[in-house]
Amino acid sequence: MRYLPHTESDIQEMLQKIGVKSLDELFSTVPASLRLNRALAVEPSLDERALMDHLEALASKQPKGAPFLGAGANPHHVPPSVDQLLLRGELYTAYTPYQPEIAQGTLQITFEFQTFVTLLTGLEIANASMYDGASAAAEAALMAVRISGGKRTKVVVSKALHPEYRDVVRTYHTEGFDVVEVPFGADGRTDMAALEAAIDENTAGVLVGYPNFFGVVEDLGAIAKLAQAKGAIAISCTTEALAFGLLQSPGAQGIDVAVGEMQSFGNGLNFGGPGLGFFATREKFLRQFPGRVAGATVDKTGKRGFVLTLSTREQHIRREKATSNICTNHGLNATAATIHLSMLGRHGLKALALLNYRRARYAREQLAAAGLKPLFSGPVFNEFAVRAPSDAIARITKAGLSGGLPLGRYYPELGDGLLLCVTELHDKARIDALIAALA
Amino acid sequence: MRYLPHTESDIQEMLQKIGVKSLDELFSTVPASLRLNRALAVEPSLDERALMDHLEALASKQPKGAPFLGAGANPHHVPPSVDQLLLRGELYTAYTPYQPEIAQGTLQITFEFQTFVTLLTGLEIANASMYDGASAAAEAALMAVRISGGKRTKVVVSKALHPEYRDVVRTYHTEGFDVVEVPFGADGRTDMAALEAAIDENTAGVLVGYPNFFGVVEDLGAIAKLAQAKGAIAISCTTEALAFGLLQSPGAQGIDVAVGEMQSFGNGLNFGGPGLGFFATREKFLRQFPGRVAGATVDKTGKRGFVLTLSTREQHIRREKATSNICTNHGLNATAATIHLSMLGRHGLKALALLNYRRARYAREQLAAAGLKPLFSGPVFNEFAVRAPSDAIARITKAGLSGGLPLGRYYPELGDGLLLCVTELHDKARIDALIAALA
Amino acid sequence: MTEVQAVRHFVRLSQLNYSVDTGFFPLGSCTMKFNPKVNEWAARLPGFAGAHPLLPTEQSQGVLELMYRLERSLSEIAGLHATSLEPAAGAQGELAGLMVIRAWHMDKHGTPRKKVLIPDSAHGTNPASAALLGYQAVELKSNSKGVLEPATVAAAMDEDVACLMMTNPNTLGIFEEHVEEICRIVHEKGGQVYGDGANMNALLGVARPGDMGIDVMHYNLHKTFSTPHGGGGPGSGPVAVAEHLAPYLPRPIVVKEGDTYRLDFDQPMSVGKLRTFWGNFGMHLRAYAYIRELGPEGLHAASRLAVLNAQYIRALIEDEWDVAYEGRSLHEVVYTDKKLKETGVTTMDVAKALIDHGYHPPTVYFPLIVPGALMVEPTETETKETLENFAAAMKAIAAQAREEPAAIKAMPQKPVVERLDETRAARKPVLRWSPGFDVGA
Amino acid sequence: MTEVQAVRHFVRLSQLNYSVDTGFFPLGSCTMKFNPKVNEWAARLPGFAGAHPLLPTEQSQGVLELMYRLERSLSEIAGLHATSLEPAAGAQGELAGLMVIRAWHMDKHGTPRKKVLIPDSAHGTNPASAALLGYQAVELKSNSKGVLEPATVAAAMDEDVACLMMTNPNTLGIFEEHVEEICRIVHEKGGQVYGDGANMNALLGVARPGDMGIDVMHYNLHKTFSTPHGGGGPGSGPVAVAEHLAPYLPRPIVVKEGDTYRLDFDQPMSVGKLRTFWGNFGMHLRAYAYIRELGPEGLHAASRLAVLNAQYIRALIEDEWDVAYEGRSLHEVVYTDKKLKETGVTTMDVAKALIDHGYHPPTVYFPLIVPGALMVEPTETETKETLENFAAAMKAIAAQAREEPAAIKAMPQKPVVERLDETRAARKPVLRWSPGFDVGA
Repeated sequence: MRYLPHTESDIQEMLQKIGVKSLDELFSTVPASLRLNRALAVEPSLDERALMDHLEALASKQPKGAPFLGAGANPHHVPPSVDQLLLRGELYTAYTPYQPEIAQGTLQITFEFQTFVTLLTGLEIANASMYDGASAAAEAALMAVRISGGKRTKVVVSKALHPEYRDVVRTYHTEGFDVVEVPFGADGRTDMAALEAAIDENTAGVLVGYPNFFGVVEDLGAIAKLAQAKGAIAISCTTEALAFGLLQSPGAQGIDVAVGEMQSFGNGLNFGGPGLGFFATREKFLRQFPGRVAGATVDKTGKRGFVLTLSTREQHIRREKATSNICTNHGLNATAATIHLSMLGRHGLKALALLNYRRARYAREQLAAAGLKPLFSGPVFNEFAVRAPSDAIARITKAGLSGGLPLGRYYPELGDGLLLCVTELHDKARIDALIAALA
Repeated sequence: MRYLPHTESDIQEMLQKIGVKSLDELFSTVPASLRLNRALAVEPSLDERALMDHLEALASKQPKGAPFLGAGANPHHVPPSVDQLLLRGELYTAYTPYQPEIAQGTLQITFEFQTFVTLLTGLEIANASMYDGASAAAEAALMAVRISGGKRTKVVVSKALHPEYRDVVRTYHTEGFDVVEVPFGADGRTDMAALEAAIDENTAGVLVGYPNFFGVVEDLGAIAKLAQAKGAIAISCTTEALAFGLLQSPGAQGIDVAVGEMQSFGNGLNFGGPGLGFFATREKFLRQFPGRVAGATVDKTGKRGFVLTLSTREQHIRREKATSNICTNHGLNATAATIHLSMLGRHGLKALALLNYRRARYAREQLAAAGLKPLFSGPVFNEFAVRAPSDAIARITKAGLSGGLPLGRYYPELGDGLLLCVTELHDKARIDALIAALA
Repeated sequence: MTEVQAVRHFVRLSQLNYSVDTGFFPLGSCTMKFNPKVNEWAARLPGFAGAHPLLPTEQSQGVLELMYRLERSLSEIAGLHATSLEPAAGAQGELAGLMVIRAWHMDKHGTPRKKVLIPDSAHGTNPASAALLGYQAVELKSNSKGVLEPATVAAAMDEDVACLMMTNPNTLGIFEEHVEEICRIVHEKGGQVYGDGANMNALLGVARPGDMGIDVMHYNLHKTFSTPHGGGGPGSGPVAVAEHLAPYLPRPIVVKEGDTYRLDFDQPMSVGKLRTFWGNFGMHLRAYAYIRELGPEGLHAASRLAVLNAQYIRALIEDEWDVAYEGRSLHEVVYTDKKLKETGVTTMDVAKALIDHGYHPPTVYFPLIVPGALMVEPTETETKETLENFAAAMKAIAAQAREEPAAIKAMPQKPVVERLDETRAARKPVLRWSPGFDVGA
Repeated sequence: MTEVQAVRHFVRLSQLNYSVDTGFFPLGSCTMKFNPKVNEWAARLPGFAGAHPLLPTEQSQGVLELMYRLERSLSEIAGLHATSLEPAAGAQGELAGLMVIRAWHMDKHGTPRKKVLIPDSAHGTNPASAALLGYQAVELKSNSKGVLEPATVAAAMDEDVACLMMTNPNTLGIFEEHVEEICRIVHEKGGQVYGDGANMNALLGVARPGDMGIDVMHYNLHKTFSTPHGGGGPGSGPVAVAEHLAPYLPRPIVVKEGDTYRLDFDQPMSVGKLRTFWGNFGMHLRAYAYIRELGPEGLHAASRLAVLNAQYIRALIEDEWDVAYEGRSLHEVVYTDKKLKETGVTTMDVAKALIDHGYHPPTVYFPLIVPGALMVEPTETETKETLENFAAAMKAIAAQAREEPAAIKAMPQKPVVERLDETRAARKPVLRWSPGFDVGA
């Protein structure tokens, strides 16, 4: 049978050595009343070719081409070189590197990933990845409470942060903290007056998007000051990490914790998962920050090597006292991002970000000229919201395109808002087709 | 620039060390009159994404799904496992294994390939592959002449051998030998009486297909006897190597040289190239047979290893006295076949061949029932010819299918003949669609 | 870096890794089975890899259909009513499951209750997940046979207990034969039973948690259903529940209406969202492909052969290696280092010696209740010959430990580095490259 | 074998190979440049990989358009009129080119003529191809600067000579500066000039064979245009010709009519077919992708940087390593082992020592006119740092050869096997596995 190497004679010899008469007898400790005694009612086996035909048929039901839609799952070019390196079995069929001598590949790549995260965020330390941007945001909020020694129990969150991220933060808050939301203004940025009013001595952390859900770039420096003035931790959350290629880093603006989603580098959309959560912070929070981390050390001969370290914070040692219950992280996604960032380099990253910015600007200008005015006045990177006709999605679909998120789904008050994303995957012809569909 | 790692300062430092002022000066020995002094008039550079879009657009012009057509390029399932192993850079970016210590992977795989070829053909020795079945056939004819010490100069070829193969044999014959063709009978097999008449004391070799171009299985035993009775070398040529999973091997039937095309194992169609020529013969022709070959030996410590061997037959040593001018062979295609055959094993090979046979038989029977009678009465494997309506190809195309070769292209006398191939890629629904289109 | 530099760098790094594709990986509790290559092919189909999670329902039919079919299969395999595919990994699946239990208690009893009972053989994530929700973890002792006694549960069970978390077969590889009675005891006091699905690879088509009385369980698709471990994720931890708990599952769930599939967000009792979007679809599709590859007979065969393989190793080395608990175990076996005590060679030394023999070490020092534990789980995809070679290595190490303990303690010698100084790494953390980076040579 | 067994077997074997993806591969004359990964992606597009060669024209437009565009590019790069994509490799391209010349002679002079002039620095395939067509190969001596003198050609040239075969830059890496005059001399006697395109990587966008007077040339797509070498093929050897030779090209050729592409078989003067179907399309598409990736500026830059890299190594090691010929060379440089003579260390020993330094050895003992030749071709895709490290290794080996020649002679030690007994392999050939297989241990 496929993937099962045993011949009938293998099985008989093995049973004999074990001292039982049948495979069933191996399960003698399972009470008879619990035995299934019938075949599972799952679909029948397909041979490899039939399986491929079946899966291709499913995949081909999906629309073709890159959607004009990000919202935390940003369509980007994944170089074939990245994808082909990820197909190396030594990378994707390895386990978490608990035996460092035979996992130096994974460990060094993790170390390089941490380095990239610190460079992009302008902060000092980073972990080896988290599930996605939303769980990273929730973990940041938990860490803020932890840093206060549990004395502060409130987390202030901008309503312009990704709605799903806010959902997840709320889900995680069960016991630890309260979530207070702050509105946004006509520029699409967090309302600074409301924010100032919401932050008090019980506030553990302040959490805003950068760029936020509307693609608008927040004034992180001012937000960090407001938070820190009350002794709270300032947290920025970035759902489109490519923006770091062009924007000033959170760290440079005084932010304490930068989290978010890094799927944009080397990872496909995959219907929204797996993502690649990143988590960076200041060195002083080294013993408080969640997740797995790789560090450099030496072997007995003085040769450099890498290990998982600071594991006294983790659940398999601390059990119920751990900083988080995370065990498996998103290592292969981090590997993809590390490979892609290595190939881009500083220069390539900037060039790619600029290309995104310029294409999005072209689309914004042409849409405005066609009557689809910007919803917000604040500065944007590669995502932006416009006022669109109510049949916008139908028109886009009819044109053989996809994407655009009606903001009413998450913000009833923004009923005519349509969130769009334009990246290097959208060439001029495709952008023009979008505009023609909506004009 | 993509793939070119030099920074401007690298270039300047390097020029300085070399002692020239400019890159142009490196070409000072190229006479000015020969310098191009303009950009090449080739199409402009595309960035990676644009290139992918362009190539996808070209590829998408091709019909989808497996064609009902073999004729020396047989559509078969290439397991993703084979394809993914071939993507390992260590395999596909290596050179010909002239430095055996660091090419043991390629060499052992070559050795395993040779082993598979001998097992499939029932012969004793095989080379490391040739360009394709046709050049292998031509090389077999050349070897037959060589074995006679150049005393025999005629090669007798069945007209039921693949027409392109006959073309290639003729192209190679420039100086060495004459090609005499023998007709086929109503059963689609080589006409034995004509064959016997054509073989004489000047005949170096006799070359027939197995199965032949019409998919018909020749009586190799009888043909070998006819050839050998006159001291000629009996050569069989197989364009669909999967047939070996079901048919008796050429070696077992007394054939001296078995050549052909092994693309069916692990290789796609690729518009007909690269192919995978194989060449097997008897041990007594060891010093006469063409192409590269790997052999086992030991290193200084007695450890087993593999090397290219018997290279005194080859052009880089013998120059104009070589047994062939072949230098590069089709190593990666041989690797693909070796991997695929390893996974199939004896049992899987037979099962796959049987599946092909059964599906082809189903198609033949249903076509006959629908009025498309077999063109020939001889036994077949997975290819067969039928009498088809003159608009057959148009009907097939209209049904969204592809394939079927009008035999009139190569055999004007078989104007209503249509050659079809049915493999594991054609499920019942697809075969039924073909029949519906032609009925 | 140019493409060539990056390719060489990462190819070289990859070659420093041990992986399933390079050798036998008997890491107990992690189920390192072969990852079929057709699944990787499928994951790269543009329709899947490029599917955006927020497109309209009609532009998501291919992916939703796949998720629906997977959900149905997982519910059937668990013997439970419905499954949420949303959790990103086992630990998040656990958290989701506990949240569901918590929400049910709130709804039914007006209180989340306070305690969670956890056997001493449990995974570390169990108490961590419980703690994250504010529960007090209460440890239950296993008996001398390594199984949980109904009496132990009964003694600890009261109306402050939200649930019992159990793994079956447990982390000793032993089937909790009293599971039905234990579930009854917990249910009688209004509690729920959480099943950790880490060891489901022993039971596919053999027995179903739902039939045992378990109310909630999570799967690890990266264990039981062959999605690759990726050097540390991504995983996927779907959570399956009995009918009474279905309204509390994370939102949304995939439903089928006529021939249309859609995400249903209309779940007022839901515990909410644990992550963005709808789960690790990239892993769902691999798990679905795997289930379709094997079908009902293949899944059943996989569990039977996984158990056969584990028991065969046990039989081969039973004279040399002490098994922690005597009774029949299933797909994995836990050994102790008792027979090496006088040599000074420890479980960690054995692990490192196995590296030089060409194997990935088993899980070590887990479960915590077994001193010097070595937990061997071969999985069903290994050949008899591989198991015999591994058994020979285990015997050779036991023999060498007696004769040349120092040689064992110097292992491994074959990898690119020797044993690494983990204390230094933790005391003087160096967590990224920097201009002055100079750890070691 | 099951999939897991096969995967492990071939992954393990692959790791025993040296390759461009694992390190620097300065194999002279082989142009081991980086193989872009996007090309491998393209080759796996179902429309390309699944294209059948015998479908109707209207079902082959995608592949035919690609071939047509490639043909136009190759003709432009060569400065020649038309190119046949059919030959499977360089050696077959050579054969095709000579057949074209032969057919042209038959047509024009009623005789194929008898002789082919070949410089002493030529590739071994040149005389082999000539012999295959029944020509007598006449060797021409290069001068002390490593180039062919017009006088040498004039002396050998007569009306029995079908053609001169030359490589430019030649196998010493030196540009044949008299090429124009040599072509004129050959043409005056009714001969043709064949250009071996093995070294085209030095001249892209710099100079064109057609402009020099060369009538026919073949390309090696697996050298100049980055299609991977595959551990020994497949290659692809398109042959480009001047206008007067175009009617003789192998059949069919790809033509464009309006917006339609088709294969034109109507070539009555054609030399015929050398192989099945229409060439190694799998390689055509990679070469086409490469040309489109680089464009005119990129191709020109590639050649300039390839020459820069070769000259940089030359400058770095000029004190330690003797260059065979003093004049300026281009993309590759041939060294001798003269300076090591008294140490007893040979070129082969140097090659094996380079293996232990982590490099693939250069081409050795070729060209034949250079005693103990070491032919280094770095290609343009290597970094300055890589070249410097390689130069340092070359110097270190030269130094060690003087101090510890025995240590050099014992190399390589790092690979899985030491130097292999090639004599034994040839004397007692073992060419396949068999039940009694027992070579070595």
